[in-house]
Amino acid sequence: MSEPVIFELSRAGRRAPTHAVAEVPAHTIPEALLRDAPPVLPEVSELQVVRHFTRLSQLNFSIDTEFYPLGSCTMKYNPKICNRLAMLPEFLERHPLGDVERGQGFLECMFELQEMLKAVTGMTAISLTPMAGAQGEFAGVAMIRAYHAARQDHERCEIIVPDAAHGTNPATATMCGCTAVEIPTGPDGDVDLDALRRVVGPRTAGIMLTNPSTLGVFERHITEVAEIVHSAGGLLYYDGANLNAILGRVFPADMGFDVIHVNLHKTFSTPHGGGGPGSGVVGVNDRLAAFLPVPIVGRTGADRFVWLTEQDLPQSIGRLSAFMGNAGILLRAYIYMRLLGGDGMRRVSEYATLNANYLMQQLVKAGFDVAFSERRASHEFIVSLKGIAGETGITAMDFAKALLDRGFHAPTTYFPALVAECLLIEPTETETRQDLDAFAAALIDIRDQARTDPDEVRAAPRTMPVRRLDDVRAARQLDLAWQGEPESS
Amino acid sequence: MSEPVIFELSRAGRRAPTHAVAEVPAHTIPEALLRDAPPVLPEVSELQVVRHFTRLSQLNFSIDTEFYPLGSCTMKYNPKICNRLAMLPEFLERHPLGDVERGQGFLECMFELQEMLKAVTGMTAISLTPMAGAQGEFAGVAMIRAYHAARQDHERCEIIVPDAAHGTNPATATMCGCTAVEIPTGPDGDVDLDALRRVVGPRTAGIMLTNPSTLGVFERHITEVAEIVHSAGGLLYYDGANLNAILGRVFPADMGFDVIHVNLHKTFSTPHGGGGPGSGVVGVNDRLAAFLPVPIVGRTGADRFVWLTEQDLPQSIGRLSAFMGNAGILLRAYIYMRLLGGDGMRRVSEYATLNANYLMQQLVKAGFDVAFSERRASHEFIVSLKGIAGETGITAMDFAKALLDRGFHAPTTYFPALVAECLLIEPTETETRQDLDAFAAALIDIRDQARTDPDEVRAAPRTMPVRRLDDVRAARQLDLAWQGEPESS
Amino acid sequence: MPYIPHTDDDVAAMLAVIGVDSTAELFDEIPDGLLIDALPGIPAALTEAGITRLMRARAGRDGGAVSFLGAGAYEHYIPAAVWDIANRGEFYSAYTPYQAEASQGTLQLIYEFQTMMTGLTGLDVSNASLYDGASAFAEACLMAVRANRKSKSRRMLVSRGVNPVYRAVARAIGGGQGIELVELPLDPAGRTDFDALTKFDGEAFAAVCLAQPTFLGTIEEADAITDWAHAHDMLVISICNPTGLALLRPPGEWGETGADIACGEGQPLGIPVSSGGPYFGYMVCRKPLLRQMPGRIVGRTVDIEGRPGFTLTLQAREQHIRRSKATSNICTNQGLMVTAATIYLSLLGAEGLRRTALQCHANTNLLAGKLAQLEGVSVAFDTYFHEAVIRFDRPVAALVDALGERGILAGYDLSEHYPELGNALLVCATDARTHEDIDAYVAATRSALDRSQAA
Amino acid sequence: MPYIPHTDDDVAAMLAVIGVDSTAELFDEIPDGLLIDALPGIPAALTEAGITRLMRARAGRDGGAVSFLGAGAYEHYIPAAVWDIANRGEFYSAYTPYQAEASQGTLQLIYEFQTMMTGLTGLDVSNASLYDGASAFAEACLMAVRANRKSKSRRMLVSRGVNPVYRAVARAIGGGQGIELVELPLDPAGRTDFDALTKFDGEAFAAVCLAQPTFLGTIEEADAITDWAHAHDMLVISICNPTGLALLRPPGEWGETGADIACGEGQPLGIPVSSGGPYFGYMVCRKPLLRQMPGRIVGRTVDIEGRPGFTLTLQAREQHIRRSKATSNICTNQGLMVTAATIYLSLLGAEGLRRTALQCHANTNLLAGKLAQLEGVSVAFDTYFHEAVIRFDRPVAALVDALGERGILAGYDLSEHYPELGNALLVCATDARTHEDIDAYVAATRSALDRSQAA
Ligand SMILES: Cc1ncc(COP(=O)(O)O)c(C=O)c1O
Ligand SMILES: Cc1ncc(COP(=O)(O)O)c(C=O)c1O
Repeated sequence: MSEPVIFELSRAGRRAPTHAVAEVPAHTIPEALLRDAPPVLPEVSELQVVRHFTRLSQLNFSIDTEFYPLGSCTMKYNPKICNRLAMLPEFLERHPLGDVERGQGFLECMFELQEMLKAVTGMTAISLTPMAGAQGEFAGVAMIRAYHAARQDHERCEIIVPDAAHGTNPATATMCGCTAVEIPTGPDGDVDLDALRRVVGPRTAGIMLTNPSTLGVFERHITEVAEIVHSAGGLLYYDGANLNAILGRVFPADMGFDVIHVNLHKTFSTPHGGGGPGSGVVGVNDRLAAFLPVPIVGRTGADRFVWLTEQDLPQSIGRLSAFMGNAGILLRAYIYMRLLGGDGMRRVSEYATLNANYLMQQLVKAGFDVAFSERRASHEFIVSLKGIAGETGITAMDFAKALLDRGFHAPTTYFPALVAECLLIEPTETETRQDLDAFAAALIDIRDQARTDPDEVRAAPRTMPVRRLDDVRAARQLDLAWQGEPESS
Repeated sequence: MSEPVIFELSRAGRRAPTHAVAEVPAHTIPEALLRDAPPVLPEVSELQVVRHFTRLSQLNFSIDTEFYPLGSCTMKYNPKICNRLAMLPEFLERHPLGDVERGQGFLECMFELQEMLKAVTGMTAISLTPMAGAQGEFAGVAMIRAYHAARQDHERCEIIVPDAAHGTNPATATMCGCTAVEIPTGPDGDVDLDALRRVVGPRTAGIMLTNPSTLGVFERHITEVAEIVHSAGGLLYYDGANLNAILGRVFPADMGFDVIHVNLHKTFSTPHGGGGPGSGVVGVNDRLAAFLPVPIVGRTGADRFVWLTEQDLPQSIGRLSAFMGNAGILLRAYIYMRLLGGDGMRRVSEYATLNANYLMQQLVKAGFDVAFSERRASHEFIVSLKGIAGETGITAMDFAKALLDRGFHAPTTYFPALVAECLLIEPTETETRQDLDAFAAALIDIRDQARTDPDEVRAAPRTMPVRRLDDVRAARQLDLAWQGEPESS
Repeated sequence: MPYIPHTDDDVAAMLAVIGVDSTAELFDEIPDGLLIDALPGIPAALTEAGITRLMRARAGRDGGAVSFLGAGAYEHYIPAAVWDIANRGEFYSAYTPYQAEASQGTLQLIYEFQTMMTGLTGLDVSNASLYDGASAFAEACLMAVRANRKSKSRRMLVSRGVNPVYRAVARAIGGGQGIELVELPLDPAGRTDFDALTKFDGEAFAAVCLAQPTFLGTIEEADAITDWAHAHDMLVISICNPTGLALLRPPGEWGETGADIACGEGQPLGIPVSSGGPYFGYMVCRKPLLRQMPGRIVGRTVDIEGRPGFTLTLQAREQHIRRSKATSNICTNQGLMVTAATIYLSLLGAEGLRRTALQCHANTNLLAGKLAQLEGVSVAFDTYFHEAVIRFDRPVAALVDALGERGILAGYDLSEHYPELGNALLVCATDARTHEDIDAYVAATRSALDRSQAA
Repeated sequence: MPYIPHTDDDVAAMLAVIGVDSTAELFDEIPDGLLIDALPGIPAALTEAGITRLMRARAGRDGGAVSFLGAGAYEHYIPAAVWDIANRGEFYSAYTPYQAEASQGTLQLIYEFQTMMTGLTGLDVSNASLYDGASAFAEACLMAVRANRKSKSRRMLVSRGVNPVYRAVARAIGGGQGIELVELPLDPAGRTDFDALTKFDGEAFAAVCLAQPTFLGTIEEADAITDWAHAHDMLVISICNPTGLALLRPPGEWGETGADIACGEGQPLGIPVSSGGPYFGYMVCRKPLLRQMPGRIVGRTVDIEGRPGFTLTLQAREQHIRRSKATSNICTNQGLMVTAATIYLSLLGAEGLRRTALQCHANTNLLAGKLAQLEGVSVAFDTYFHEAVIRFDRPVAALVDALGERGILAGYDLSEHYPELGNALLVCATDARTHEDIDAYVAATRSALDRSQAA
């Protein structure tokens, strides 16, 4: 099941592909500017390439092959049609600087996407350019800063984040030159309002919240939170990573948020691609509209679509990418949204929530320790394995690896950090009840094994291409590029 | 690694796909003509379908994942670009009965394909319509019969085939209403000329030959063979399954053949698709041109391409398919041929032959019993494991299964039948020397294991999704369609 | 060197192992006079970029028509997942699953396909495909002769409702073995004429062959014919459009005991019309006929550990085992197309296929109804599935041309094969056609008729 | 229900397990006033067939231009195998490889990618991608500030040869952290002016930033600048076109010790221009700077049985571990694009990439040469890689429009960002352009110039 590094398949002088370029053209570049030796790249045949990467692909888990209940990541089915249509040759071959006359088809899609994103968030203006959630966060916080700056309110450089927040939230605060101020979560999973009241003040730029939070519960006091922050002069940032849970149920705008990013690669099912690309489009209310990053797509009278740029939005925080963000990903989200329609979107949150609550109850019934089990799960929920770990020594990580052997991708582990030995489980709406039952059975099976044969659980995974990897060695004896045979340990 | 039958994933009432048709339209068909109950088809979601068939695909060996030295099948790399371009939407959407004005692009390709096939076979006319080698054989023998019939030579209904012939050859003779007459192979792998002389006569319709034969050697007396058959009044049929071995080296027409089929899915690298589709285009010399199956593509003066039909070829043996054979496969072959050019085609036979002779010598040196090892291998050769089987009890089939565990598809086993315990090995030109060496090492390793631990060899395969299957049970307790859980044995 | 991985060092080392000086020597058993040293008739190699430009230009000349052609090939919407999966290298580049343990993916898929085909047809056992619908019909005729132990006849009673090309192919393929086709006429409703059938009472035939729907789109009332055939020791071969089977009574339920063999074109199940191929022929039969069936068959069995697994079975019917006594010479079949069809059927399910069938029916109905409102235009038969015969008051060739110029493929001109229908055009509006397409057709027809002269 | 597999029975059984009567109840923690009951702003659902028709119509409005635009996005021929494999579900639908054992495919691929990028740039360590070239440059600036222990400055000396949009993005992203860009002018040959550089002697900067080639296509002579920067305690950031790296001296070999960070746009390596994204940013650096690098990094290690395997490493730089102290907030990157690029580089190899580079160079050379023969047209700089600045005797906007009407994207009008160049157009003829394309361009230009007035 293992596959050599492609450089090991290479042989000097092999040149089997049907190069795009058959002849070696002459050139007029001074020798001094040229490289002495060719770069080290593999010399392999097309068949070797196809075989190598096809085999590599088979070493992966993926949505297309396994259930992937990765909390906070919304690993749902990515419809094939979205990829197919986004890859129509006319779209692929359109140069980003090509004239808008020959881009009306693309631009119309982008304009309508903006409109649909307004319709699902309640916001009044959208910019599609951020290339992932984190860049959306950046745009959002940068807009908040720009807003305060425009009001000559220069002291506001603190961004409040709950302790359950995703790492990108505090990291974004830093990227924007702000300071992250952490507030605790109350015992019922909601933000500790008193703690919040204590930290807000004249230095408060804003607060970043995910709602429902990554604890899998809906922040019930969201209106109070908004009230507290707004009256302190701060703005509210909505981290839209969990929008899948409330799609068509509640508008982030109505909750009091001033700015939101939406991870199209979560809620709107664009692929995760082994790590990306995603898209972190941002929406704002009127307060922040002037500061949106450019470009934005505008419509002129006669259904003609144009780019709005720095000229149109002189207060814009500027550009975050060379052109228009992850355009092809935006197309995929557009297609997906048109396939769902409004009713389909409401079904997304309905069934994502149903699946999560069902699985949560099954696990509660099976005696698992579920965080906030007295509350409704949103589209995800947390199992704490602290008790089992204490009893058997088997950790959340051991469970994760043992799940792999049973054909399931592991849930998110050890996040959010405030629940010990946690698994954050998000089944999504595209999985069947039968698969949820099988997953619950697998967890029960592992727990049984933890009690009867813990070493066997610790020995997992056994059916993967490799067994547990030595992460410490990876970080100590850095081997980040192929130079020859690895030393055996 | 096993996957349920898709009906096991089905749940009554599940309807998750985005049907092409959203509404249920009314109809005017009398109830009496309608079916009472819907057919039993799976009710599964799109994600279930994608996951199920993606997983199933991973249970296969294929060229894209493994070396596949399957003798007589020419399992070489199928370039991705051929598939890509043959699947351009305009080609896919062209109705076969669409007017020729809107099919000039396709027809021009077909016309040029005919011309190129003439240029590689030396024949003077081509019909592209046969849908596989066996149908090409049918067309060829039917033309031979039509030829004799047109000459009022009605007694000729015997088709001579060497004992090494592929099963389709005698089966084709029967399909055409002829009798297959088998002749033996001489000890050096060539046809026994005396035996041939004995069987030819006034009943001889023709002979079917593969050259190089499926014994992996070139029939050196081919001119004598042609002379003997022709003077007896018979015609020569060339089974082009092994054309890869002599592409651009010798013209079948020059050897004396009157008719040839070419398996485009072998020599011209169209995919095997898990069993098909292929294409068995036929070429003939002037003697048989009038009898070719229709349609054929013709060119009129001003570079306009048209269909030639029964009207144009009144003596045609007729039609073998509803439209134009496996059109999309023909496109793939056309693309492949244009990618290779004449020099590239000659390289095909050069390196296919080099690989076969190299691997043969490596195995000879390793002490394997290679049939006709004193001769040049063509693009394939035969290893006989009779000695090892006698010594250890390990058969060719055991070797085949043990190879699977070592990551190689098995060669063709037990064909041709005249070499006992044989493996027919065809590496093709697209494999590297390194892979040939690894394959030889695997055979040596299995032989070693046969001597030291034969039970372990018999236990192979161990790493496949299933271990050895009970073929006898399959044929006795027929289970050819899913009806519920299989009984356990 | 495109697709050839050998380095100069490799070649030198390999020649040394073989003990020759050059690759040319490897061909030294080919008689001197026969060797050639070039292929001058082949154009120079193109790069991938070059062939891409060429093929896109060629394709560009062919695209853009809106087709109302059926006549044996049907454009349906094909969900994107079908070919995304069927094109996976593990399906696309695999061989026939002779090594069962290394081919469980393809084998299980075929088993599932066989199950689906039995479900659609109501018959017992399916094979793994034949080349196409026409050749499948030819094989069915040959099979009927082998299978019909009671009649020794090689004659077939074939309805005029069977695709004329299928009949021609059956003659071309069956002719060598003496297969003869005797035609059954159609009644005024466009169905096989039962009365004409009864005139053959007393004559020996191997089988009666019916198409459902007929080539003219009409729907056979097959019960009486089936029972008559069985009463007269003939088998019944049904040639069914598989989309229609989602809706229409399946051959397994025709008459008292059902038809014996169902065969036909699998293309409507997820295969693009693509200039006529590759498609696939399907064949399903009653269990007692199984051993006369041509083509591969997959069975479920168990491995040595008792786990279920799949393998080719009953190979003793096939050419590679039985050689000249095989049930057919078929070897390579249309596996990849079956892969696509199995995925297609899984995605649609019974309900999806039924809706598709109904949509085709409704679209053709709509088109026929609108055309019938034009002067001099009428619909020939009342009851049809998804193709309708439209009669005009003048020859249709000119109309076909006129619509062709507007990018509309108007349909199939029946005058060659069905002159008795007069000026008749076979039209088909599948689910791939929209109401706007249909309106455009009607408008184009109206203006073409306005401009031309009635005959 | 599209994409939702629940049957009515499932829902009933699940609600019973949860102990609620309806799915609506599951939302009962959302304050009443906030709940909505419809999304009226969203158009009704389309079927797959419907969206296919819509998107094909939209795409049809966009196609058909022949592009001579570069300016940061380059149309190269992409071998078919690249996206055939990158689109495989196991790559396309996988998540970030946090569970290493279940993600060896993606992890090994990234490790191979990292190796290739070190080979191309001549630097030591690569990350697994950033968003795009522009944001990678912004991250490189922030990284340089963190990494430059000797200078405490947040100022960058940035050549005017760096893409103006990249400079804008670096300001937008780095601005919050006080990053300031100071511009280095170009000399008459279109390269960074070394004399101007020396005027900054004594001032503190974190880094000097050069593009290779420059935005104007010219090729920097980077040795002296690199050595000067290092002598003045500044790092060197190089923004290199990766195709160019097959040909041009890599940043790892600039000056005595090489540049410190290379970053840029990965799009030319197998990614279609596709309206501007998704592309990917690459970043490679010298080993001592490694811990300041943003983004994911894959390392090779061994499993408990000693077999080699791959895993994400050095995660303590990243936001999910280090939160507000991370080297960047990046999380989701551009993995799938890296997959394509790795396959692309494997298929081409060093020689294939070199030929592609040379072909682009030769095509642009040819185009520039032919244009220079027209009256009033000249080539601004002698030495360039695959883009050339063409000077006209009149404003270029009208020319761009005229060619646009003929379906030719004439190039990038430099008047906004480089007014000092006069009427200047940046043209690029990659390997995707044929000689016929180039001739058509020249002919169209000639006739457009003939028809218009010199300024
Ligand atoms: C809650 C939350 N916020 C932010 C992010 C960051 O989004 P991205 O990965 O698209 O940058 C994620 C993604 O994992 C997330 O789950
Ligand atoms: C020698 C030989 N002849 C004929 C055939 C039959 O060709 P096909 O499978 O295309 O019908 C084959 C294919 O396996 C073969 O190897």
